[in-house]
Amino acid sequence: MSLLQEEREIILNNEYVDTFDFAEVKEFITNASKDLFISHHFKKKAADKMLVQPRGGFPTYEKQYALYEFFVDANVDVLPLTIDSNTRLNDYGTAKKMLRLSEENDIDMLNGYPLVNHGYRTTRKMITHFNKPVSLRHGTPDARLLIETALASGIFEIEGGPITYLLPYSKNFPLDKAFLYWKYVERVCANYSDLNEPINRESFGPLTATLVPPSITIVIQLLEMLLSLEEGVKSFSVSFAQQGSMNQDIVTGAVLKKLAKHYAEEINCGDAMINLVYHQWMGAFPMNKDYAEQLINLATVIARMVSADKIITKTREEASGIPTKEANAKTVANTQYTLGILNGLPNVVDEEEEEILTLEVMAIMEAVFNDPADTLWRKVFNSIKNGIIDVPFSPHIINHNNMITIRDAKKNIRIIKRGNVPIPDRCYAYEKGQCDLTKDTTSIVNDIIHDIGIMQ
Amino acid sequence: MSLLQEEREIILNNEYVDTFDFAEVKEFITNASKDLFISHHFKKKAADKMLVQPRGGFPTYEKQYALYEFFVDANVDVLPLTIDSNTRLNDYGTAKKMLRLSEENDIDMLNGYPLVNHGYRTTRKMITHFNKPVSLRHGTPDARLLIETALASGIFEIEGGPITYLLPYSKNFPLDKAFLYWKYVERVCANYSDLNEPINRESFGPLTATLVPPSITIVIQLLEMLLSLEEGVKSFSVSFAQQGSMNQDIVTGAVLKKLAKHYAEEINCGDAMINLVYHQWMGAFPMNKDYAEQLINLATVIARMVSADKIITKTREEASGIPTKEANAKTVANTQYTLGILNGLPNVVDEEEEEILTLEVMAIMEAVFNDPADTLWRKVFNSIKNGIIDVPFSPHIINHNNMITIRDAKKNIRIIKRGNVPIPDRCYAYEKGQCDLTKDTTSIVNDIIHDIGIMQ
Amino acid sequence: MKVVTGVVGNDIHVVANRLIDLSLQARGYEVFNLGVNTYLEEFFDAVIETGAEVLLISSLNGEAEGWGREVPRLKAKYKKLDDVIMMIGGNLVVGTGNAEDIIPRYKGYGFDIVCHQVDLNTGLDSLEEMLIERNLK
Amino acid sequence: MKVVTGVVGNDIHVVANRLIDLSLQARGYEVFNLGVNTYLEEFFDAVIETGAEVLLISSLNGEAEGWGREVPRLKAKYKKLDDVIMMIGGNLVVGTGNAEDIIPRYKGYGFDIVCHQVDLNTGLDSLEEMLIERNLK
Repeated sequence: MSLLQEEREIILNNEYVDTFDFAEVKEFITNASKDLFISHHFKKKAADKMLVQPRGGFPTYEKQYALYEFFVDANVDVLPLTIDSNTRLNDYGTAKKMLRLSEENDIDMLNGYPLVNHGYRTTRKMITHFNKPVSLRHGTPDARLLIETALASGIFEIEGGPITYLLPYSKNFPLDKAFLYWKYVERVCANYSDLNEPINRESFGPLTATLVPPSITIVIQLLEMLLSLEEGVKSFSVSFAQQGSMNQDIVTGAVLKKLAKHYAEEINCGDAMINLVYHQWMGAFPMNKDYAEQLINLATVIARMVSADKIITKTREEASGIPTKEANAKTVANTQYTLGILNGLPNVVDEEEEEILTLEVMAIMEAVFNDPADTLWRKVFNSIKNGIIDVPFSPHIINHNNMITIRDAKKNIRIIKRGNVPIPDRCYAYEKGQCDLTKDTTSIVNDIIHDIGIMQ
Repeated sequence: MSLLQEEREIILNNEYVDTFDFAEVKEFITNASKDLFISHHFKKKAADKMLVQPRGGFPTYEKQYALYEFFVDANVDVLPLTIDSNTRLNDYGTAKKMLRLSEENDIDMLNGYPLVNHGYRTTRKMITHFNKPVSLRHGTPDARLLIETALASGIFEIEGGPITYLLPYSKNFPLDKAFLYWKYVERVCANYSDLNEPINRESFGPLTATLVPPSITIVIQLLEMLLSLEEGVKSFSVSFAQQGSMNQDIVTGAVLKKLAKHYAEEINCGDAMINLVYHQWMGAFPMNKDYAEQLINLATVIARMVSADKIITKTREEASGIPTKEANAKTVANTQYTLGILNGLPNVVDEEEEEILTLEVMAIMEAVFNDPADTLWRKVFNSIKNGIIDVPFSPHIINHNNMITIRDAKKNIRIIKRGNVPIPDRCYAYEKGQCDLTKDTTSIVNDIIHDIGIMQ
Repeated sequence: MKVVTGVVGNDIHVVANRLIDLSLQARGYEVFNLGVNTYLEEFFDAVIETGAEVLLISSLNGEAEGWGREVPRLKAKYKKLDDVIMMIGGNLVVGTGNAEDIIPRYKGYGFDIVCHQVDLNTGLDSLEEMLIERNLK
Repeated sequence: MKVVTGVVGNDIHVVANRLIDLSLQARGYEVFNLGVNTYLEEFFDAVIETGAEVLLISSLNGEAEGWGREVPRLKAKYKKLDDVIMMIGGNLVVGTGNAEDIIPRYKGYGFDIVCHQVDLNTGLDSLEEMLIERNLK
């Protein structure tokens, strides 16, 4: 028995899991409908049709089922399965208790679907019934059990990664462990990918959704992609969220796509399919629901300018808590309508901005590769630890927090203090050159507050 | 006494008009607040702030006043005054009767504000109270009395023109008379322009809002501009409506701006201020009000891509009749919000499309100028009569209706039958080259039906 | 085969009128299009003048009901109109109405083919059928 | 002048925390930022360890109420904390509440400066004032 298989048996031998039938799961995936694989949809989709995926997860099977019915009526392309926060912390005991309370009292006691507690045998019924690709959204540093359950259920897109699911959410979870736990996930996804269409992995580009400069976003997307491809994953989605400047989004998308291809080829994984995902604004939303809808629509337009393969939507109720299924379905219908009427998109290329951003990303990547550690994940770990990668507004103790960013007059995010991040001097001068640096720090702090709340 | 002044006294000596005090009106305009002049706002506005103007007109003074209160709360930049259809047909008698019925029964018996019946003394109170620029929207071929009343009321932007207010709306009104009536309007606007800030004239670019190719739209905009400038008008807005392809809109805006400047200079009127106005989609709207809002928001985004100086908005209730004042104000607030969050617009240039369109427009303009008639208006009249200018879907008997247009795959409007319009061969080949012309006419008619209903 | 067409009454729906014109031409008819905003008398005058075999009236704003009642009286004034195929199409009532009530009513006014909210090509197909039926094609 | 700062409890509001850090640095303080998700004991430990003159706790999710009550008991365990200026700011109650009730309550817990929903710079200005008042600056 391989070491991986040994580890899998330990992981799946859990008091909250019914007997895990490896052979049956393998059989299921081998014969599963191709419609369940988002990788299959990416492959066959018309060049112009962006897939639309909302957000959403409810504790009980019945409510999740009802949500999916709404989504299908609204012409959804990809169904979401958002996991509750207890499961994210591997606290299956609390999740079980809260699930029972939710079922008995008809009140939601969890902010998502406790997949491990429901189990794959139950969940698979729902997934195969709707026969649409499902995307797993969680935020779990140790997602081994969760992902095994998801794949066995027929969920063939797994979001997350060791960096993107840790640095925005946790203060203390050990980053080195997260890398190892995700290595397991990549391998399981890779193994199953040989049976039918490939399992798609997706990185979570928005990170802290707070003034993260595109160079940092792209570097982390590329690194999580490489960590996944080197384990054998054959379909991977890089992603980022609306940043506040249409032009910066277009430039970010172009550089991200170009460099993803470049670095995938560098490790001889040019055969893997790389997709681009765009998140509608992930920062603070306006309380005014009409304004929220304007913001959502604008994000859809920009996603098309960026030529995203998939868009992940928000709702008009974003600022006021967990959206109703009606609001969620309405966003899907509106987004599909907008995509239908959005024609004749111009081809936009900003060569100067692309060059600057490319140089920045390549310099950081080179610094990571130059770390003396023996494996890529250790190089990345060290680079975060020593501040070569620095994520603004990450709460994690390992993050340096020495990079400072603000918006320029056109609302592009610019680096005005690079910390330990090896932004080349020429690029650094360019970034600072776009900003008014004569202000004192108090004014800059006020600007940052304003820049964060730009959409409100 | 000049001939013009003689004509003015005849026009203003009308049983529906209180004594018109020329001296008092002159005095009023001379001392009027600069805030009432849209030309003043165009001059001082920040490069990036597009002025927002909704639509709307109610029969009674009270309702119109209430509408303006709503608009001001919603942060409007330009107030509209839409005139009722009786006044448009110079039927002041019926307008008077219907106004009285509206006042007595609290039911709107008119689809706009009967300005002539209200008179300038009354209306001026409202206009000066709100102290915002007001734009007169009517659709009147003989607007002489109406415009005199508007200017005396403090309305310093006049929409319309002999072609754009006639060809889309009328079957039989004589076009030659329309030219002469509008010549009067231009002269009165020009005369008043010396007293304070210039009166702004605006052409109505949407025309029939049905598959009009950009070359025809631009030619008519340029000709109405020239007819206005040659009478001494010093501030003129050219306009067009959302066409269905973002790129075609951007190209249209660029060519229209460039050629407006060019032809204004050709007649030594380079000192006139030329502004660009963008109309949100003027074709059939979706019945679904949520979808209507998506369409409206998209139009706002495109208006910014086009760098319009002013946008004229629609409402979510467009498909279901005359919008409420609440719906109207909501669109204004939403549009202002979107303009606020719409940052970092890319600079888009499509050289090939711009070249083709420029060649087309210049060829048609040359053909118009080459007409042997002695004045510009007669050249234009002859050019419409002989089909050098041909407006698709105009109901007017003088219009040739021999040009056929359809949408290509990117939803650009393309000319597939040029009729008598002197589209240069190279451009004509290019336009047809974008389309699938192997289809039979029945399929093409089905395509046209689909192309007209593209936003529904 | 000559066809006189146009939109009856105070109806300015030019789009349908233009598409009917194009479609008729595509099917090989010689079209005399009177455009929008046409009075009933003008239609009959044009049929006489051109010697058309078909008169195709369209109405989109629902006001045809009012004009329809006058057809028999007006038609009676003209000679040689008995063989002309009279067709009407569009939205034939104000508000909603169902075809079962509407078609007999308009046939009573003297129309041979009545298309209420019928697709343009379907309508023109029924015209072909009638022409074949009457051995005119 | 040394300041220990951080966000108390299960509160992950990192944005405010980073901005407080930046603003304190801009005003010339030496900042020891414990970050989000910090327990009360950790704050007091850090003050002792660094010899800080100021402890600035922030709380954004409204849970400070629960922690506040424990401050007097905990503070009593540590020696040499009597001269430390204790400041708290942010959203200090769950739901809505008014400053008139909240400020005395938190002063009762031992805080010298209480800023409920107060602008960051205004809050830091009151800190300066107190430092001058106590002849520490």
